Amino acid sequence: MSLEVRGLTVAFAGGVEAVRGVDLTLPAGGTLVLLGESGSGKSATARALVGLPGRGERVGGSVTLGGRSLLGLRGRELRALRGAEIGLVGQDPSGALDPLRRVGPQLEELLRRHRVVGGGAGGHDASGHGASGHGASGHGASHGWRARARSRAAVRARVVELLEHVGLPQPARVAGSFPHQLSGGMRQRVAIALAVCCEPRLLIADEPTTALDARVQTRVLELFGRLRDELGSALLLVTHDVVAARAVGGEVAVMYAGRIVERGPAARLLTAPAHPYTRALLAAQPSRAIPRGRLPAIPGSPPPADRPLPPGCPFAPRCAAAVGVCRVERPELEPLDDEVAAACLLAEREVVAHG
Amino acid sequence: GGSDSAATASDAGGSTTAATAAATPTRSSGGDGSGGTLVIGSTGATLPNPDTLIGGNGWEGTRFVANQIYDQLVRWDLTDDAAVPRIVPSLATSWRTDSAGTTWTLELRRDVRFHDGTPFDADAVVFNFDRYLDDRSEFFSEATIGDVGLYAGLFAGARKVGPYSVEITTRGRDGHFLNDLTYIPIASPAGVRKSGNAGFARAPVGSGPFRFASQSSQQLELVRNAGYWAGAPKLDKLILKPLPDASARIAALRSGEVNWIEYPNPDDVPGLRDAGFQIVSNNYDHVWQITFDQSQRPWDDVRVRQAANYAVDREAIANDLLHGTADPAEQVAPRGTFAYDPAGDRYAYDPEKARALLAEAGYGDGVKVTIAVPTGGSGNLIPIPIAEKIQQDLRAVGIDAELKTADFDTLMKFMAEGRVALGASAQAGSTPLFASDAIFALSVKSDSPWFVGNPTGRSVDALVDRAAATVDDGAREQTYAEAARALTEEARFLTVVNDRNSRALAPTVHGFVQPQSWFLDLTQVWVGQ
Amino acid sequence: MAEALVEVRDLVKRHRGAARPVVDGLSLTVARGETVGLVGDSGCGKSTTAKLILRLLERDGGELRFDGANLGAARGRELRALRRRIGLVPQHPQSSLNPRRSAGDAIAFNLRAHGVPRRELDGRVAAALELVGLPAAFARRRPHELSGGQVQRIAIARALATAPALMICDEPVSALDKSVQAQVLNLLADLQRDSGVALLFVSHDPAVVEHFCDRVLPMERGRIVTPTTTGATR
Amino acid sequence: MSVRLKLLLALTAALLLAALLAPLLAPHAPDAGATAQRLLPPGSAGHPLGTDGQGRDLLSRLLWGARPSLLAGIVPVAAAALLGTAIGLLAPLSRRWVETAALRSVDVLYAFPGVLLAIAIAAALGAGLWTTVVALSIALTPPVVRVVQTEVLRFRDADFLAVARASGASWWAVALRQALPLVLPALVVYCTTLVGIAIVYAAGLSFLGLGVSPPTAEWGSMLDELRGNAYTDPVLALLPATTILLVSILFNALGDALRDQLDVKERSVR
Amino acid sequence: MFGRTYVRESQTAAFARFAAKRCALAVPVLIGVATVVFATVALIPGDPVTSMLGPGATPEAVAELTGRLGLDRPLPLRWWEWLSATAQGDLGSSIAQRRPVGEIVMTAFGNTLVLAAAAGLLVLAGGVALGTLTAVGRGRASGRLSSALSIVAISAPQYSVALLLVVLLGVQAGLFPTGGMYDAIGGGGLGDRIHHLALPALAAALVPMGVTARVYAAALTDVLNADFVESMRARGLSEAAVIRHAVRNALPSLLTIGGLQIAYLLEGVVFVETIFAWPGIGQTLFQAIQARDLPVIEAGVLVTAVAFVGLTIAVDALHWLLDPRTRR
Ligand SMILES: Nc1ncnc2c1ncn2[C@@H]1O[C@H](COP(=O)(O)OP(=O)(O)OP(=O)(O)O)[C@@H](O)[C@H]1O
Ligand SMILES: Nc1ncnc2c1ncn2[C@@H]1O[C@H](COP(=O)(O)OP(=O)(O)OP(=O)(O)O)[C@@H](O)[C@H]1O
Ligand SMILES: [Mg+2]
Ligand SMILES: [Mg+2]
Repeated sequence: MSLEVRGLTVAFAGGVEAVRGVDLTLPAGGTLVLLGESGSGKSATARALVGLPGRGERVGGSVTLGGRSLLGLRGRELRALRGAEIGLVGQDPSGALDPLRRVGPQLEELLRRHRVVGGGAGGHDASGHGASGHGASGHGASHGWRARARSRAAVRARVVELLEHVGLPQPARVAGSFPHQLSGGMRQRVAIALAVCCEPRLLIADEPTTALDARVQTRVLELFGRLRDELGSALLLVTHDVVAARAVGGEVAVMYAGRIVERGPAARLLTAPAHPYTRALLAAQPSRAIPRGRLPAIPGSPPPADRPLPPGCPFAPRCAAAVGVCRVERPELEPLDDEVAAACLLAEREVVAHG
Repeated sequence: GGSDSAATASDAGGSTTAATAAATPTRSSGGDGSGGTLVIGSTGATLPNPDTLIGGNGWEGTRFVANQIYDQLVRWDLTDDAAVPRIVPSLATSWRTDSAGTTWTLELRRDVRFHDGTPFDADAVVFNFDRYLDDRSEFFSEATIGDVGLYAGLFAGARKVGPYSVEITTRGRDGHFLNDLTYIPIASPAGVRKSGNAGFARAPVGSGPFRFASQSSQQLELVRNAGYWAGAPKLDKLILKPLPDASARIAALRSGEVNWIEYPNPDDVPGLRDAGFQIVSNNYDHVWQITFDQSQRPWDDVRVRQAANYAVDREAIANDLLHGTADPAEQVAPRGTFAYDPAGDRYAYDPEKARALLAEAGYGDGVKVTIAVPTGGSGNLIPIPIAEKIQQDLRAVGIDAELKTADFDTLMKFMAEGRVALGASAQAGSTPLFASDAIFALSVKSDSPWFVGNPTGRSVDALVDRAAATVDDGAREQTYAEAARALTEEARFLTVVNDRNSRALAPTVHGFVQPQSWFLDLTQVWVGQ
Repeated sequence: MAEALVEVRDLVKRHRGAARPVVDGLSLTVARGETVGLVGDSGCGKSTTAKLILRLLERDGGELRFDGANLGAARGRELRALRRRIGLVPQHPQSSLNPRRSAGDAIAFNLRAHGVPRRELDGRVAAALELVGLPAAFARRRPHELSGGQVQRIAIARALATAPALMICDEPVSALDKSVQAQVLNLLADLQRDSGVALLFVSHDPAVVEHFCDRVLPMERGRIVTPTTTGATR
Repeated sequence: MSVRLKLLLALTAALLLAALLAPLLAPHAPDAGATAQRLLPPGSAGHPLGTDGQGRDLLSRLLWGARPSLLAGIVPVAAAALLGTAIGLLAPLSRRWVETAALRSVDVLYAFPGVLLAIAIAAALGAGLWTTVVALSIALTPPVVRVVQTEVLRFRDADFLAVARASGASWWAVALRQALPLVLPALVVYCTTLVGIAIVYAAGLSFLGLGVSPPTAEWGSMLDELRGNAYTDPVLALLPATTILLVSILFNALGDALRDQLDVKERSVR
Repeated sequence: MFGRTYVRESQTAAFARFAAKRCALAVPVLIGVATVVFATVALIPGDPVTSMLGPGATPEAVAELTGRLGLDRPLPLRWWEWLSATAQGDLGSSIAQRRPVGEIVMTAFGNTLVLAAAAGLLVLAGGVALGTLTAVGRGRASGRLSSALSIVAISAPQYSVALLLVVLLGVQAGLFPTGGMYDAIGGGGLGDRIHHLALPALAAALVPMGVTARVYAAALTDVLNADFVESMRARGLSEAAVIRHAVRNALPSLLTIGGLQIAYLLEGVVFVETIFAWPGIGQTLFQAIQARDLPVIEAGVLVTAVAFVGLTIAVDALHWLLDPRTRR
């Protein structure tokens, strides 16, 4: 299902403007990686898309999913959409779990709620190896305790399987554990399982792999890939990890100070970025080659979110390449060619120059 | 207020039976009717103990339970509301004493059977006296040292001199032997043997007008003793419910859950009367008073004590606070006792005189005192409002009284130790004075172990001793009256009011005569429609 | 190798009801001024080890020494004094901040534990925030008013503010974008150069570990397996 | 601060002020009256709220009565809140044996009937307002302990407490500056409910002769004095009850407002 | 395939250990209570002898009765004898009422139990309903209304409420009996008893119900603000399910406050018992204290203490089961 975001703004009490007009397009089956400075509004964007503004948060603009406007939705409609059509992996995995319930039942409930298994109309099952059998057991007349017991067992089996898919060793043990008995990485994977269990058509994952080692991370990204390939789900991935961004491919959007400053295909953008901010971001990647203490960080700090942006390019004060006009004129996100767009006055010139 | 007419103030709902018809203890069959269940809301917080050994709930327990289940050898005549009750035969039909006044021979009634069918005879009397007095007897119980012990204090023992004749000896010359006997219930020996001391309270057996039926945590039930020797009572059943809270009693009466309540809140009396309930009351031996500690200033000065007596507006208390359920008490002897002297009212309200006396005593500029007041307790009426009113009156003449309150039992403890409570200089509370000679002595004699005000004069002691040793009723009573007059004159107490023992009865309750006593006769009462 | 600052020997921890110990005979040392990386699969016991070293969990066996003192046996005042010399950046920065207290309070709390006088607090808090690239105004924000990376930086600032001898960092830069991450790593490196702080560094990012650690201790099922030295530029 | 909180604080201040200024505000002396003037209905000349069973002006008595009543309502609750919070925080955050010892000792106190306690204290101190205050303080402490302890258990293992402990801060700093703020909302709500209840309890003790002695005006004992007039003068009888009701509502509402003030997540809404 | 379920660590053994330890600790607590009662009773003025003998006891009589009751022996000795007798189930005999203490106290406690059970049901049902409405309806009319209701329930002095119920519903409307546990005449049937239970249960329940509602609402509001609740909403769980889980998380607080309120009811609400002439443990103990009826005081306190401690253990055990994080 395709996602269209136009002029999204998110503001908090106290005049904090976290998102300042963001446009995004994400076709069904597409992938969009959101990169960006810490505090630039990525999580706020992600939450707004699920229609989950925090308290005191005001959201503006328009969001449509498969042609349906999301921001106006209320109550039942919105709830039917969440979880089943849109999955969210939040940035803080501990906040995703009910502390008093074991992991298994939390997943079970969601599966039943959205009737993926164990209830009436089963959904597709594309994520698993050999998963095809389970959906069937939930179908049909599940009358009597025997049928219920069977469906219950099926749900549980599905839960264990899901946990296995997100790379948890001993999934049955994890399912039987309370959240506080899990390590950080385990919790994060459970949160991922919760988001993908209903095979959403749009998966929004906010830094889902920060606590995972490379092997597991790969596995999770593969899982996302399967969702996309087999169900045509769209994926919006927020990450700082350039390696991961490259791995998932698709489009990349770079956010700075509540705005998208560059957008383009991952392959191009992550190798030859047009915006100085993107460039600086990529350069800051640590490696053995750089002496300790010499990582090229971007000097200065982003403009404060609780004050209106000063005139000019928000990145200009920190930009090595900035020229006079950068401090006066605010660049809009302009296509540089048919793939890449950037919000940089210099980038345009450069392209023009190159072109 | 203050009428000395002894008429029962039963004037509600057109029921006029109270004073007249019931005076004769004959059982009428049709005419005024019979039967019904009387449900009494009593003031005690717990149910009285039906064992003879401990009255339980003081005289309320004696009144409604002990006196109904048990007979005594002699009893008060409670059928006349116009006179101070006299002692009349009961289980004993006649008695005589030797010249020393220490050996009493009593002839016993022959046709009496206990509720369990066993006959009453001299053995039964001896059994009971042994149970109370002889600590070698099988059924002796330490509890006799309590209530019964007080009245049987002078008794040495009982001896059978014939199947229906017993001889009771006393330790000294006992002028008030018969008075004491009215407090000694006679239980069925077979009943005691059957249930044992410990179990007897749960299966008490006597020979009285009502027999024990059952007791639960909520109520105690007695049923008619059809074979009562003095004629079966009219009621089918008598139920006693403890309702210590005044408003709970009124509610129960108004909603018909009980048809008799003890001591209605005085403010409610007019309303109850308007609603058709009978309010009955009469004089009886009761005085609400303050005992001065004469070992302390300023009470050591008789003028100050008298000043206090003059300072209090008793009419206001009796009429405004108590709505006529009590009469002003201007002398020590209460109305409803032989000692009351209609001409002896000494301390009419006179604040001027009070101020003058105070000034004379050197307290013209005022003086500070403290009074210990109970927060409640049997017979204490509405102690705090009364005390507050007294406090105001005393302050008006220059006596600044601080009230110190405590629950009744705490005060009793102090009193029993011979001390005034809570370090106060005076002690409020109510007392019966003449219903029991034993109590009278303890309440006034200067060598009493009780707190009686640390009196300085001993003249009263001699009078009391002399009275106690006088067997002749007339002479004894005169001596007591003399003692009372002396007490009034000395102003040992600030006497405030004589309660009238008011109770409220549903219109359906008939045949009750309110005697001038703490006790009553329920045999003629019946409950109709 | 320089003299050991932390010495952990045969550490064992078994959670109640658990089948096998999560930390199972783990030994490690961190020398003064050294940076030791602790890497391993998720759930192998890294965070537990960190908590055990700080005595936030009671161990079931093993010895702990810190700077010559018997950390494992310390109690009360002594334990507090030792803890004050260790800074902790916990794995979940969001839950490591009291939801009802501001970011500034969190930092000030640690400072006060170190006896910093009240009047200096504001300045020191602002300075600590500055170090991690946050404006001083953030001191007033509550945890839920901050982005993930900002919270993580608060946690780092809190540990740094008291200039500890050892910092135990559990995934300290996982939520930071590369630029801020670089800023923080540079800062840690500078500190280490200037003050000789030792670091026990838990991370999943091979690039970060390789760039930053003198030594890497691979951990598996609650114990260290074949320690290796990285070829970090040194 | 919300408007509601300001308003409630103002009302509370006004109440306290009224109690403080009772001598100036009361039209009559609280203990002056004549039985001829007793039980006048509200609206009588010179007695806007009527008179009690002794003919004393009820308005004046309510004003004067505010002093001991508020004292008996607020001081014990405050004392119990302090003591109860101290124990309720200390126990679960301490070593296991300390926790056990503290909580089980509180159980002993908890299982002990308050009346008996009050009588014992009165035996030691003599009757009076302070007996009431001490007895209520002790009686209210165990419940506060349990409420606080339950709240603490919810986050005892939370990371932020671990980190706070790891900072080497003293126990009390952790308890006071980390745990207390989390306990505070529930505590405030619970304790403010206790104020009205404590005023009524105090009346019970006065009735036993353990509290203020007559003729001192105190709402609880006024309630008690006039309860006998429920059938004859229901309006008068309900006056002290209504006063207690209103004051208790005020404190409860204040508790709600304070709770909301403390709730940082919600506050950003306003 | 169906056999594949979760692996959970068994709690049974751990729970058994916890429960055993907790019950074992009840013994010192009860002994502690007994000791404190003994000490207290020794401290307060007044003794059973004076209360028993009433007006007119001579010093000899007092001395003799004191001796016979064994009250002149040293306190520790009496304490020990009482303790060992109690341990053997012998509570002695009431000094004032001459009946076995066990009977008096157990009957009274039984009566209180009936009242407390009825009131307790009201407290929990009303408290949970009002509390949930308050928390869930925050900022809406329903929330404000239920909050106001619980505040009024707390604030109305119990005594006046009881009296008002009696006057209005009992005396004037005649809908309910005004007191007692059953009709004095011919009462005692189940319907009759429930009829008698209604008003006292309501009067006893109001304050504790309000307290429960408020404290529970505060806890639930806290939980509803937690991140995981937001996450549950993000996953599209129905509002009912979200509230169910939030309620589940607020349950420990409800348990604590509910337990406190039920304990309060078990102590016997003296006001209510007095107004409604309900012969419960509160009144009994109160009377015993007034009469200094030592055996009844001690046994009465002990029985309520056992109930309190039992309740506390039950609440703690439920906490243990409900919230794995509190286990230690
Ligand atoms: N309270 C507990 N009860 C039982 N098991 C627990 C408890 N806490 C942690 N564990 C288990 O201990 C193991 C180690 O956890 P720890 O948090 O130390 O892992 P970690 O190495 O930090 O992993 P990650 O990289 O995912 O953060 C995990 O398997 C976890 O399930
Ligand atoms: N409740 C709130 N009140 C005020 N400001 C807020 C609130 N929540 C977030 N902010 C601010 O909004 C901005 C965007 O936050 P957001 O969480 O979207 O950042 P982010 O891009 O996800 O950053 P990170 O990579 O660090 O997670 C931040 O500056 C943050 O401080
Ligand atoms: Mg974020
Ligand atoms: Mg970890």
